[in-house]
This record gives sequence, structure tokens and C-alpha cells, in this order.
Amino acid sequence: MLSNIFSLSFLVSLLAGTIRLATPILIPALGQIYTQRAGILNLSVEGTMLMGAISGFTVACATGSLWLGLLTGIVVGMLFSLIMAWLSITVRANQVIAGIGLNILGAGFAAYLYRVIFGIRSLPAQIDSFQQINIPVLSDLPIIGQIFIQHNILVYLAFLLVPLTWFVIEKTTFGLKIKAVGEHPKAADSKGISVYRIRYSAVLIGGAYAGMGGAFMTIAYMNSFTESVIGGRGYISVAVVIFARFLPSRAMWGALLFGLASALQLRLQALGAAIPSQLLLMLPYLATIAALIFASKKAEFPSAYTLPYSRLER
Amino acid sequence: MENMAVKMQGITKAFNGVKANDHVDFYLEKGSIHGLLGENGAGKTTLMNILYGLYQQDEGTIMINGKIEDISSPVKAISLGIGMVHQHFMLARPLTVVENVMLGRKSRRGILLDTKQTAQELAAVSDKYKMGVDPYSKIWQLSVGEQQRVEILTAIYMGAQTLILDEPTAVLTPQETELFFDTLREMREDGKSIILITHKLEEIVEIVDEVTVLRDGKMIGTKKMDPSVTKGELTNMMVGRDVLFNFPEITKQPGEVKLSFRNICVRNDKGLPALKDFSLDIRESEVVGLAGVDGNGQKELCEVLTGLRKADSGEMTLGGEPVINKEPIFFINKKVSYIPEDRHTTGLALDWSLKRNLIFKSIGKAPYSRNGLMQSKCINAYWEKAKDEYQIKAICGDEKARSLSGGNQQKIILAREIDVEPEVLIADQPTRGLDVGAAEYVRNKIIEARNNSAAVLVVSADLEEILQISDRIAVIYDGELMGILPRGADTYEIGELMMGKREEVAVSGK
Amino acid sequence: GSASPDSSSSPAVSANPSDNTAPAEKMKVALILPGKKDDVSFNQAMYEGMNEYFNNHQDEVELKVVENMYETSEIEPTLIEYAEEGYDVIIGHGYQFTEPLVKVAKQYPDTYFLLGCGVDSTTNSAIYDVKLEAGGYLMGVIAALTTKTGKVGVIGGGEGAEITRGHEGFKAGAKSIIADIEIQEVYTGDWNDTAGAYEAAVSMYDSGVDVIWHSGDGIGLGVVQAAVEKDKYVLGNVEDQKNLGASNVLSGLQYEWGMVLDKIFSDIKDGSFTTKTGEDKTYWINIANGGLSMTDLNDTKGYLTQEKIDQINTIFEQLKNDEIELPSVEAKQG
Amino acid sequence: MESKLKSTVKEVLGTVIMLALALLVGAVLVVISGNSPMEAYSTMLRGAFGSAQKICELFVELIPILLMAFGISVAFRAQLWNIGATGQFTIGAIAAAAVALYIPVPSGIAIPLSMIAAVVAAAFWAALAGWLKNRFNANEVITTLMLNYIANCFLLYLVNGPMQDPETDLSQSALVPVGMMLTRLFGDYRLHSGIFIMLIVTVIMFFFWKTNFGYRINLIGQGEKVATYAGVNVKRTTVMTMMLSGALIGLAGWIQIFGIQYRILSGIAGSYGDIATIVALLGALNPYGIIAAGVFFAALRCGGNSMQRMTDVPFSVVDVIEGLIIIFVIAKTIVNNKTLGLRDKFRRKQGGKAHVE
Ligand SMILES: Nc1ncnc2c1ncn2[C@@H]1O[C@H](COP(=O)(O)OP(=O)(O)OP(=O)(O)O)[C@@H](O)[C@H]1O
Ligand SMILES: Nc1ncnc2c1ncn2[C@@H]1O[C@H](COP(=O)(O)OP(=O)(O)OP(=O)(O)O)[C@@H](O)[C@H]1O
Ligand SMILES: [Mg+2]
Ligand SMILES: [Mg+2]
Repeated sequence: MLSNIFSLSFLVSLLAGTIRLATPILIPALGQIYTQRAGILNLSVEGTMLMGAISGFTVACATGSLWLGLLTGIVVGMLFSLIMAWLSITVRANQVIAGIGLNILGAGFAAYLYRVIFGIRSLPAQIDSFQQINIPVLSDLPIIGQIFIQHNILVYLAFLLVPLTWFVIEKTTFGLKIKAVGEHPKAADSKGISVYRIRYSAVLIGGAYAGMGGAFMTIAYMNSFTESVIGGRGYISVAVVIFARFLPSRAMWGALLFGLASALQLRLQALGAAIPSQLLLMLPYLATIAALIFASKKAEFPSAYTLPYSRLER
Repeated sequence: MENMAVKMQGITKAFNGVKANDHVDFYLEKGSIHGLLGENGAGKTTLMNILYGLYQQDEGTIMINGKIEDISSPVKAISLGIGMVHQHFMLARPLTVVENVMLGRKSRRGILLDTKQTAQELAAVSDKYKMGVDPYSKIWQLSVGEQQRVEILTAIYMGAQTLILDEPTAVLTPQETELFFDTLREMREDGKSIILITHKLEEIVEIVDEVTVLRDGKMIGTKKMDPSVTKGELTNMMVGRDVLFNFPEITKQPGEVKLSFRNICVRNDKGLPALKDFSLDIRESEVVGLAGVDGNGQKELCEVLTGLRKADSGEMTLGGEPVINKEPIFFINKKVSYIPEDRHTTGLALDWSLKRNLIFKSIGKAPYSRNGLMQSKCINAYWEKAKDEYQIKAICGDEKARSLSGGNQQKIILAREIDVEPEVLIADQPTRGLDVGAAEYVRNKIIEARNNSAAVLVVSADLEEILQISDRIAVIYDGELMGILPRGADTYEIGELMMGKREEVAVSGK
Repeated sequence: GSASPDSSSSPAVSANPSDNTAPAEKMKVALILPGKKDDVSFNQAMYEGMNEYFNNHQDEVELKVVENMYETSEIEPTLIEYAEEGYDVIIGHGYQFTEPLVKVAKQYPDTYFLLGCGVDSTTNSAIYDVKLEAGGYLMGVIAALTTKTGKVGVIGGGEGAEITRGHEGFKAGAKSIIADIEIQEVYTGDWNDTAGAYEAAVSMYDSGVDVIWHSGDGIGLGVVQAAVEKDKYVLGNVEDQKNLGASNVLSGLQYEWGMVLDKIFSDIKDGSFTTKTGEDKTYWINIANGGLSMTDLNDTKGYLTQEKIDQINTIFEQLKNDEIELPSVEAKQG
Repeated sequence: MESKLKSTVKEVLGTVIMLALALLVGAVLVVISGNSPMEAYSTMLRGAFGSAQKICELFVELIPILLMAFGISVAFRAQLWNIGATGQFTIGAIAAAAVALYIPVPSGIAIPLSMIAAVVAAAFWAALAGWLKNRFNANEVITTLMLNYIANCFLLYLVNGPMQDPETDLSQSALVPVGMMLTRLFGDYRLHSGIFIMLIVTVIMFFFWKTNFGYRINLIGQGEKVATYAGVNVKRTTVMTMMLSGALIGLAGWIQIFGIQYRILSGIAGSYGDIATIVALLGALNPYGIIAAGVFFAALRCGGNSMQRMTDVPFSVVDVIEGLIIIFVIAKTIVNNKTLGLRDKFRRKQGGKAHVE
């Protein structure tokens, strides 16, 4: 059966799956580029995504508007990451502990909200999620159409965010300030840049993207909410940023690589590869480590990475 | 009309209850260069940080151009025409010059960067003051002197009328310093006012119009500089006593060759050749001064000599034993002491206590360690002894090294490196940033080590210092040995070699 | 085998457990779920079954349900706490309860313990389980009779116990119809990985599979969603899932824990619970006893001819009468 | 000395206030879910300390938490962010079970052998991340995290494949030999002799930071450059630190296997990894703090479980309260010291006891 791997339909399905699976990693990863460039390692992306997922889903359910749901996910993501910002920037807490604490909080809170809002139902709440776009001729193109032109609108939005993120970081004053506060906050401060404000913004933007990624999972990828809907994607996206050396285009490749590993893993299982399913499940994680190995040698971390800033500290 | 650019009155600022500034009055006349003198920790930087809005004073008022101003942040300071070049450069290394400049100002293209325009204007200012700065080079590619110029350029470009320079010359070579002073004079011509913090009294005498002296956070006085003011007078104001520029007598003549290296080739952090076939011998009871413009391979050489950097090729013997590319611990055990140039990331563990910093090269060694356990009692006793002997000003041994002033930090390193009675002492810029008193103290200690039979290599950009303490003077340029001169050599000659003029080389001396 | 250290101490209550439940006093029942009450699957089926029993016997029974008891090291103190608090029947709904449940059952001989899908029992404890191999077999038959492409699929969450048996049953059932049928199988590795199940289902449909059975637990949602999007058939599990995809849920299995619970509780009341031994200590839900049933065929695409529908019904009857030899799990290792 | 006492009181008071605040927010959630917070919290309290059995359970919980938190603290002191406790625990447990099940030697030999296997396996699993950092500069936060997932997949593979209990079709291994199980100390209560190992390790940890190795670990946490300068072999120490960290975590895995679980099965590490990480950090990476935080979290979890069992409060509330406590406690620093300037002053007065944030 493994000969099927080389069939065209397999490849088409694989690549379409890759793009789909890459999207919910790409979105938060792009957000974390802002955050990490500003010198903050936000491990709470996972919890933030969950909050985005539950809130986006709830609002979409209540209003019937997916876009409103998406917006809510983004806003809630920002609100939740505000806690991270406060802890890591104002309180100057250790970022690892703050991140883990927030993940526990986010997971608990999302489950709590779901139960309180939706109660126990014999069938879960569902919505009509974003449907794949259908461009008459293009979507029907044999291979290209099936791989690229059959996703929902948010997938395209996510990939559009790649050049946008690049543009903001490289070409705007805001991007420059982000790089500066991550690199040499004291210098930025002495040049009249509010390190706190820039870092807060960077964390909030990261939160917005993470919230969007979370909402994507419940209103565009799936059409229901479960507690494990994020399933480690937040952590993976943090890894992708480091793998990407903080560059948006490389983050896209990182997300695609992870998507490919996940999609391939499922398909190899389905085709009855002689490898036990549990070992195949390792594939995406092994791929992440492998990617890190190849990328890290050259990775230049922002000099103030994970370091809180205080003007008074010498 | 008011002719004071800055008037600070009754400025008080306390850290942890300790007054870094205690009712300081400081007046800066327009169009003048004003020196600010004081020992390490006297409160110079603190005062200037207050003027620049980085710190808020606890008491006192600031008047800029005759108006009382509340300088709540650097932005406010910049808008009042105040610029500052810090003791530690405030430049983001991966960014370009123009990017660093754009950080501090509003873009004319709104949220978009106006890189091109800024770069052009920057180049224009650079040309005007003959600074030769390329706006598009990345900071990490620049030498220390160039970075210095970038900082000044930035301040001028930002429209600074009052410029604060915190120890700008500490890292410059004599030639660079001359160039730099020319720039300062030109700026004074343009009507700008300049505050110059320095520990080098000659510089005060050479360029400053007026000088203010701080001691222990208090203002001692302000003096108009005229030829009648002597260095001794200034020192006395600073330290509160006469500093005797006396060195211990030289009690021993150089002995056998202790440390010898031949044809060392090594790369720097960027992978470029830093030393090319470098050879030198250092004898027992001998101080070899290594003169050279900063960044010509001195740091890499010191690191090879202490095992911190691996040489690509070459040979090295210590007391006759081949030792090239051994681990750092090997050299430590062989009593090779090293005072590194960078005390913040190499010489000290800033967040460790002073005590621990004193013994961190002796982890696992008696008497500080017994049966695998570090002995607190023994370490405490050693701290008390070192504190007295090296006159370290600190609240207690449990204080973090970070909280000490630069001079006292250097004393910690000195105590650690010299107290082991080193057989070889490598000292890289041992007095950089130290006040005259502290510098004198350090040099004394180095001579003492020499008299105790140590073979000493002193790297310094300060020719004065090299001439004072060296038995022989080696000159390095672009990773190559340019020549070796005897004690009392001519400054001009050394300067020539430092600029790259070659001389016949006899590595062993005599 | 059990290996708990011998226990002699137990609260001094009357020797015969049935004396314990005086008619006036309500029987206190604790149900411990490893997952969530609303997982649309294994846990929910039991939760609803138990609730149903509770509703029918409100004057006799008091019910306490705790969910999400997923940390195995917490199981033993949980069981002890309920036993200490005077609960009469304690139900551990999952195989991971086996060890601690048997151990605690010995410590509290006057309390009744029920174990979901596990192995091993004591005098005062019993097992209830689902013959999912039978259900799986039926699903396999339906899938194989329905497929137009000769490719069918089965998707599960975590491997093990009844799930593995169900999958083996599915394969056997499908092969009994078409000997060389292509069967794709995926485990997502996580009981609740809906997204993974969705992706797996999409990949199967993309490769030509046109009927998938999912073996439940959270993941089912993802499979049904994929079926709806790809407009292919899916076979449900545990609950009737037609509401999730009206035109794509072809049929499915439905668990009826209610009847097993009725039986167990009546056994407890009449005292026969403690006297049973061996095989009798396992209460099965099965096609044969009606605990496992098939939801109505919903062939919106019209793939099934009457002939095939008859064949399905025949096999259903045969399963009911235990006339079909079902695969044993060991077959998988081969 | 008086000021030291004062600052300690202040510290404790601050923590208590923060805990109270966290519980207050939790109470609001309990009310929203339609339950009585008084009942919830009193159940929680009873669940943690209500009887001898409950106290025993508290210690049962404390054993792995404390051991793992110590392990984590070792790595964190060196600024090696070992987030991989879950994976190291899993690998340790697997190795322990494998020896117990497949090496037919008398339990007198099998017990120490399995302990060594668990410790060594977990140490190497952790060292892998250290090695990847040394060799490829691969960020250990990510690698340890990924190694968690990989260890979990590996565990799933084993319990469904080669190590599956041949007697059943369940996702678990066979039971370890009865002779290897740690004896229970008080009748049926689960508290087992593993607690002595925990006590020994705790005592050792008090000395550990005074050892040469402890100093070296602390020093590499101060920066690679200064550590190298001080003669410490940073790469070697990095790997050794990760090994020690993993070893302690693996030991916890060993204890859980022979004291509580008696076999491996999926999800064996539970959420101990996260909790221990929090405990290590809230305990400021020093033994006193870790013990205090460990006891607190053990009680919180025992009580929380009890609350979940005995009231109708949704299970997620316990998680939320846990998360809130972490956040409020770390937020305490700022409230304690109002401004950052004061905070620095505070630190300096404390005399900068080797204390890591
Ligand atoms: N941010 C700070 N936190 C704590 N103490 C400080 C801080 N800044 C300065 N101090 C203390 O204030 C005093 C004055 O320091 P300052 O840096 O102003 O000295 P300085 O005159 O610039 O010395 P140097 O010549 O070494 O640069 C010192 O005792 C120093 O320890
Ligand atoms: N990580 C390391 N980096 C550099 N040098 C080390 C390192 N570990 C050990 N050494 C060197 O090896 C020597 C012995 O190491 P060891 O760890 O056994 O010290 P200590 O010896 O514990 O003291 P004792 O033998 O009294 O118990 C030390 O003195 C030290 O110089
Ligand atoms: Mg200064
Ligand atoms: Mg030793």
C-alpha cells in the first residue's frame, strides 16, 4: 500500500493538509516574532490560544457571525496576554514561570467557561465554520487548485500576514523600536523610547495573533470547541519562532515543515506503514528538534532576551 | 540675558539610602567645555543621568537656559537640546548607524522609516565634523572609536546644544583623542556647550574651560581653568589628599624567560584573523607593556595566553612546558592570572556576592573547599582580609558585584588575581575607567607582583601608563608585532609603530 | 493478577452488604469518570446511562458524578474518599481503575465497586464492558457493503482495550464482505484530539476512502466534520450522531449502559452480585443482549441496494445470536 | 537582624495576602458556577488535612513534587530552562519498569538496579537537551518541551506494544513483582517508604549548593564567559547539570512506579512536571522555598481533588485557582515594594543572597 505515497492524489492531499495544519501555527508564530524580538519569551501562547478559541467560538455561536467571533478571539487574546505583559514587564517576573502559570490558568479558565456557558449537552455546540472559498475556475484547477485554492479565507489571511509582519518589523518605526528594546533596552530608553510601552505593545500584538490562531481552530478549522483543541500548537509556534531566527518568512517555512510532518504522519498511519502509530506521532516533534539543530547555530537571540528591564538597574 | 546653559541647584539623589549626589550645584556656561571630575563612585554619572532625565532627583532644581524645567525623561531632555554619550555605549549592535539614529527621532514619513533621508543628512553632519561615519554600517562592525563618533554624531544630529560626554576618551587612543578634541573645539565654536567627564587630568588641562569636582556625592568646587591650575591641585580636590605618583622601587631585575610564545595565529569572534604569527617572550620579574590601538588583537592574545581562546597555530611554553590550547583551568592552576578587559561579562559574575567573586577561580581548591564543600567561614575570612588590604568600598561581602562602582569592581578582580601570587599576570586595560587614585593603586599592585617574580603583560591603550610601568614595550598593529622598545622609549616612536610602521624585531629582548 | 498487600482493616459494618441499604435510606452511588461528562462518547454514554437510572430510581438512589479524573495516581485516594464518605456503590469508568479499584475493594468489603472495561474483580466488585468487537464487526460489514471505491477507514483516539478490539472487529467485518478490501487505520494518540481526527479523516477521504467508522471519544466530532465537508459517509459510535451531519452519518453504534446498570443494581439488591464469580463478574453490553445497537441506516446517497440492507440485517441478527466468530485481540499482533 | 525578621514577616504576609486574593477570585468563579464557596473551601481544607489518611496523601503527593522541583531547580540555577520534567519522569518510569519486568534477578538486586536504570535513563534524556545546546546551540526550552512529547509517544508505543501486559489488552504494562513494591508505612494508607528517599534528597539539597559542583552550576548561570574565565568547563558542566536535574526527576519516576503505580501506563507523569516547575520557581530555587512551595501545592492539589469529588464545583475551577495563585504570588513582589527603585533597595538590603529569579 505504501506505493500509494507516490500517487498524485496522495501528494495533493498531503500538501493541502500541510497548508491547513501550518496555518494555526503560523498565525501565533508571527505574533511571537514581535514579542520575542522585543525580548520577551512568552510561553503562555498555548493558554492564550485556548482563550481565543473559547471566546471566539462562544461569540460566533451566540451572534452567528464568524467575523465577530474572530474579532473576539483577537481581543481576548490581547487581554489575556496583558497579564503576561504585566508580569514580565512591570512585575519583572521570570518569564518561564509566568508563561507556565498562565497556561494552567488559561486551560482551566477555558474549560470553566465552556462548561458554564454551554452546560452539558448530549451533542456538542457547533457552528457553521468558515467554508473553503470557491473561485469558479481556479479552485477547480486539477492540482494547483486542490492544493492552494480550496482553503478558507483565514488561511489566506494568515499567509498574507507574513509579508505584513515583515514590513512592520523592517520598514516601520514601530518595528525598529521593537528591535531596539529587545536588543538594548537601555539605549532605547535613553533615546526617549518607552521600553515598557513598546514591550507591552509587542506582547499584546503577540496575544492578538495567538487569540486569532486560537479562534481559527474553533471557527475555521474545526466547528466546535474541545479542551484539547489547541493541542500544543502554542508551544510549537514558540519553537518555530526560534527556528525561524525571528524572521517572518522563515517562520512560514517552519510552520509548513511542522504542518508537513503532521500531515505526513497521519497519512503514513492511514496507509498502514510498518511503523507503529505512536512512533509516527513523534514525527512533528522530531522534525522541530531537527529544524532547531539546523537553524540554531546561526540564531542571534536579541541581547535582552528574557531579561526584564529597569531603568535603575546598572 | 542668561548665559547659563544648565543650572543645577541643590541636587540630591540617594540610592538605598546612600547619597550618590548630595546637594550638588552645577553650572554650565553656554559655549564652553566644562570638565566634571571625581573619584569612582563620586556621583558624576548619577548627576548627568539626572540632567538627561534618566533618573529623577530627590531634591533640587534644574534650569535650562534660565527656565526651571522638570526633566522627567530623556525625551524631555532631548527636546530641551540636551544630548548624552554614555560611559557604556547606547547602541544596538545588530542595527545600522542610521537605524540607531532613527530610534531617537520622529520619522518624517509617519509610521514608515525615513532611512534614506536620515542617512543623507547624517552623512552631511559627519562630513562637517570630519567624523567619517558610514550611516549604513552595522554597529558591531565598528571599532570602539567609531562607535564613540556615532554616539556624538547622533547627539549633534538630534540638535543637541548641550552635550554630556561620560568618559568618552577612556577607550580612545592618543591619536583618536586628538581627533576627538578637535571635534569638541569645533562644536564649541558653533556655540554648543559640553560637559566632559574624564579621569585623565591632562585632558582637563588641555581642553576644558572650567571644571567642577565631586567627592563622595558632594560638590567640592568649581574652578576656571587657566595655566596656573596644576594637576596636583585637581587631584587634591578630588581625593582630599595628595596622590603621590610614586611607584615601588624595582627590587629585582628580569630573570629567566617564563612565558614564551611563537607564531601564534588566532581568529576573532567574527572568524577573521586577529593575530598573525605573533611571538613574544616574557621573563620573570618583568613587565612587558603591549601598546596598540584598541582592537588590534590584544584581547585575543590575552585570551590565548589564558586558554580562553584556541589558537589556530603556534607554540607556547610556560616555564619550558608546552601549553598551547590547554583549558583555562590549567592556566589557573599554573598561577596564570588574568585581569580581563571586560569586567562586566568576563571578570565578574555581576549577580554574585562580592565574596564569591573573590574566590570563584578557586572552586574545588583548598582552603576554600574541603571534601567537596565550599567553606563559608574561610571565604568570609578571606573577604575581610581582601576588603581591608585592597580598600574595597562596599557595604558587606554579600552585596552583589553589580552594585559596586567601576573602580571597586576592578579592585575585586585585582584582589582575586594578585592575591594568588601569580607567576604570570596578564592585565588587559587594568585601569580603564578608574580614577587617578585607583589607577595609581592598580599600577602599584602590578609592580608589586613583578617584584614578587611574576612575569607580567600589561595591555593598555594609555601610553602614559605603558611608559610608567613597563620594562619593555611591545607594539602591536593589526595582529602583528611591530617592534619591541626598551624602558624609557620615546612616545613619538611608539606612536609611529602603533600606526603600523615596522621595526626590526627581537622577541626575547636584550 | 492483583498484588495489593493484604488488607484486614475495614470499618466495622454489618457483614452482609445488602443489610446496609435499608429501604428508607437512599443508596449512595459515586460515578468516577476519567474524562468529561460531555465528551460525546465513552464518558458521556455512561454519564447519561447513570443519570437515566438515577431518574428512574430517584427515591432509592443518590448520585454523585466526578469527571476528568485523568491522573492515574489520584484514582486510589478518590475511591477511598468515597468509600470513607459512606458511598454504597462506586463506579470507576475506565480500565486504568483496575488496580486501585480491586485493591480498595478489598479494603472496603461492604462497599460495591464497578469497573468499566477493565479486568479483574473481587467479591464486592464487578466489571462492565462493551463487546466492541461485535459492534466493530457490524460497522465493518456496513462499510464494506457501502463503499464504492473499495476503500474504508477506521479512526481511533488512544489504542487499547475495547478500542483495539473494536478496530479488529471492524477489519474482520469488512474483510468478511470483501476479502481484499483496503482498510486504512489511524490512531490520533489522544482521546480528545478532534483536530487530528479531522485531518486523518480528510486524508482518508482524499485518498479515496468513502466510509469511515470512528471509535469514539471526542475525536468523533472531527471525523464527522470531515465527512460533512467532503460529503462522504461516516459511521458513528456511542451515541446517535445524525444530528452532527444529517446527510453524512450513515449509521453508527449506540451504547445502552442503562440495561447493564439495571441488571447490576438488581443483582446488588437481591444479593446475587457478591455470589457471582469468574466470567459472570463481567456485565457485557453486546449486540446479543441489546446493549449495543445500530442506529437507523441513513443512506442519503442511495449506495445500498435492498439486497445489501438485507445482508446487514442478517449479519446483525447473526451477531445477536452469537453466530459469528469474532476476532480475538491477539490477532492484531500477527 | 531585626530588619531581617521584619522583611521575613513582610514576605510571608505578602504571600498570604496574595493567596487570599487568589482564593477570593476563585470564590467568585465558584459562585458563578452555582456553588457555595464556603462549602468548596472547607471541603478543600478537609481534603488536604482532614484526617490521617489525608495527611498521608499529602505526603504521597509531596514526594514526586519535591524531588522533581529539586531536579528542576538544579538546572534553573544554571539558567538552563529544563521544561522537560514530564518527559524525564516518563523515561525514568519506563526504565524502572523495564528492569523490574524483564531482568529476572532477586528483588534485592532488582530494586537498586531499577533505581539506577531510572536515574541514568532520565539523566541521559535530560542530557540530550544539554548536548544539543552545547553542540548546536539549540534552545533548551524548546528541545526539552519536544522531548516531553516524544517521551509520551514512546510510552504510548511501549504500553500498546512491546511492554503491554500480555494478560490483557489494556494500554499498560504488567505489574512489577510484588517483592519490589515499596512498603506502605501506615496500613492501607498509600504513604510508602519512598518518603525516606525524598527526605535524604532534601537533606542533601541543603548541602548541595555549598558543594564545588553546586558552585559551578551557579556560576554557569551567571554567564558562559565569566564561568569559562573562572576555569569552569561550561559544556561539561552544562551536560552534568542537566544530568543531575534529570536524575532527580528520574528518581521521582522510579518512586512513583514502585510506590504508587506499580506499572507504566499512559499519562503516567500526570501534571507533576508543571507543578514541580512552578514549585521550584516560586520557591526561588532554594531548598527552603521549594519545601514551602511544595507542601503548599501538595495541599492545594489534595484539597482541590477533594473539592472536585465532594462538591459540584466544575473540575476546571481547581486549575483556575492554581493558575491564579501562581500569578498572584509572582505579582506579590511588585505590591510588596511599590516601586522598582524600592525593590532594588530591598534586594540590596537582603544582601543579595545567591538568589535567582
Ligand atoms: N542604579 C543604581 N543603583 C544603586 N546604586 C547606584 C546606582 N547608580 C549609582 N549608584 C551608586 O551611586 C554612587 C555614584 O555612582 P556614579 O555612577 O554616579 O559614580 P561615578 O562618579 O560616575 O563613578 P565612575 O567614575 O566609576 O563612573 C555609587 O556609590 C554607586 O554605587
Ligand atoms: N566542570 C569543571 N570545569 C572545570 N574544571 C573542573 C570541573 N570539574 C572539576 N574541575 C577541576 O577538577 C578538579 C577536581 O574536580 P572535583 O569536582 O572532583 O572537585 P572537588 O574536587 O569536588 O574537590 P574534592 O576532591 O575535595 O571533593 C577541580 O579542582 C577543578 O579544577
Ligand atoms: Mg560614571
Ligand atoms: Mg571531588
